[in-house]
Amino acid sequence: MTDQQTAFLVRHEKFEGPLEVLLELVEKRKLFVNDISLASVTDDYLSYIQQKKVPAEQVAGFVAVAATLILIKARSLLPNLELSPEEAQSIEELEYRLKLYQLISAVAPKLIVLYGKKPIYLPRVKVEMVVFAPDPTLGLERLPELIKSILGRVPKEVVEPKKPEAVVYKTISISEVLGSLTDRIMAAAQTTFSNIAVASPDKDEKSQKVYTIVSFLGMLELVRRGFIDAEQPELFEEISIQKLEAEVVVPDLEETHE
Amino acid sequence: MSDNAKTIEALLYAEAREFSIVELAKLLQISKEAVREALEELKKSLEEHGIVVVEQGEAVSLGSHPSAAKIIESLRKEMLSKELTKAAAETLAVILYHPGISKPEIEFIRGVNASYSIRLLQMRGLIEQKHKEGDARVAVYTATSEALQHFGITSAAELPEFAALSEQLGTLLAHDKKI
Amino acid sequence: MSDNAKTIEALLYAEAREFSIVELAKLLQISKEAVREALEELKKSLEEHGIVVVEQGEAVSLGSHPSAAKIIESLRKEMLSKELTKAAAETLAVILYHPGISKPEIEFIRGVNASYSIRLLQMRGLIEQKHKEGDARVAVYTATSEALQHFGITSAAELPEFAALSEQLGTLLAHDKKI
Repeated sequence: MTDQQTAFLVRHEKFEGPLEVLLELVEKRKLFVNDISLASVTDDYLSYIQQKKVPAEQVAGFVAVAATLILIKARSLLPNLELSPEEAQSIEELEYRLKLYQLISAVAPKLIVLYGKKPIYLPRVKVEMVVFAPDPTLGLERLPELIKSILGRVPKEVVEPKKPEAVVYKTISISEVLGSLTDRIMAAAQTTFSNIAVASPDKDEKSQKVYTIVSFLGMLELVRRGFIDAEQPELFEEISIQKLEAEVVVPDLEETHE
Repeated sequence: MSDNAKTIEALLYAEAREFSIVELAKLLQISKEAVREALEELKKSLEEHGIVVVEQGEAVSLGSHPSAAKIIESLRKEMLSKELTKAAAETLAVILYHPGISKPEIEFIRGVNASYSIRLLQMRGLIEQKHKEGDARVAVYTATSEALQHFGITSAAELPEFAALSEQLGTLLAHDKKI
Repeated sequence: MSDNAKTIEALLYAEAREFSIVELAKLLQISKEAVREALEELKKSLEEHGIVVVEQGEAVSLGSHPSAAKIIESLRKEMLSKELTKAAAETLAVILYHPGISKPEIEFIRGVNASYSIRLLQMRGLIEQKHKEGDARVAVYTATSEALQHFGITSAAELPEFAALSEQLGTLLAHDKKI
């Protein structure tokens, strides 16, 4: 394989993946992988997403991890928060996915060092005694099919690479969501959570879930900072929100940890 | 050395490619068990030699001893590629330590799309696609003997921390299936 | 076995050709006498093996034991008479529709290592290796005239859908080079 081929294939993977970023944040703080360490790096992770432009094809992966982290953080802020079985499962899943990835990312550098250092060589290919021996079952008419099946197998991205300038970057702006949330709280001195939860611009259920979770985290953040008071009389009932101060500063996640 | 071990050695040498245990059993008209015994014998008798037996899964081949790598390399114009990127190394690691893993499982562990890494590793001859036992619709991946050769080892068991790591991966992945 | 004997064995095995005593002495940076001693040692330790040391005057090489000749011959006959595997058939098709293609290019298009298929097709006289025009170091492959005759055509242009398919293959490869 030529260097260009390698370069082409590798370029697509240069961008760090969601688990890679998360593991780096946990390991930077010399923490073990568990829900406590994940809650403590949530802000860093959200801020990473805000600062770096996540390639379009990876947005879904980053959002899914971010949503789970927010859930973990929310649970750590509200110990009596009841999680649905799916939510509990997504937390557990993120934890052991990260543990799996940690194992692999620890051994990979060892393989890189070992690779090609002292290889075992196979003997050179010997083509002695050529005997003309065609395959009678392989006729002319089958050849186009063979080529077409090969062409069909080539990954689409290899055939039509996105030019770097043409790549559409989509970023998830957590602060935008939080800003809009705050505006609504300002507008209505007293409101309920379902009124202020930000609607997802995409109409699908999955992305609305993420927006609701982000809105919820934003609300918790405001409670923690003493700007609002939230009350939920019964489990799964509507949460009522009360503004405590006249001035509400848009919580800027980047500011909280830098 | 027994006749079987001798014949297998001669065959592997003359054909200069890998053979599966099944293929050897058919050619020699002996049982797979007898092939495995002969291979053990061959491995033992080559212990002090410049030739090694490489076993990966069900495939067997002969290769030069890693200690002679430098001198052989000096004679070869066609260089082995010596670089593994982080992405390729991680994908290869997952496949080496958990043979028969599927693409979704690789992606589950690494958190990113694995198409490019898989294709790259296939093109370099380091991994190959197979059908999952019991479910031919599912494509799974295993490392090739060539991958072991690049690392200068004769079986996957010689990989760093192989036993512990492959067990941990197995446990964590089994957990996934319970959910 | 001594280090010298081990290295010579590895070298003879990997390079699969004759070496002169002088050449071995130079490569190992030892005296001719030391090479002869190491060869004697190697011969002795291979006595019970399927691989033998072949000495012709000042030239040394390895060979397979004559006792395995029959099985090797029948294997080769079988290999020549069997249907082409899908991998070999695809490789042949790619070479037919894109004459003068190199091994890395075949691997790029098919996404898998092509060494074994190329060797098989060469041994069956269906393709031949040539040097690339303008860069003699690069080996490229074309179908043999016997292969074309077998398909009942006199040039690749007569292949079904040749223009469209060879263009698509060309685009794939050209795009690869642009990056």
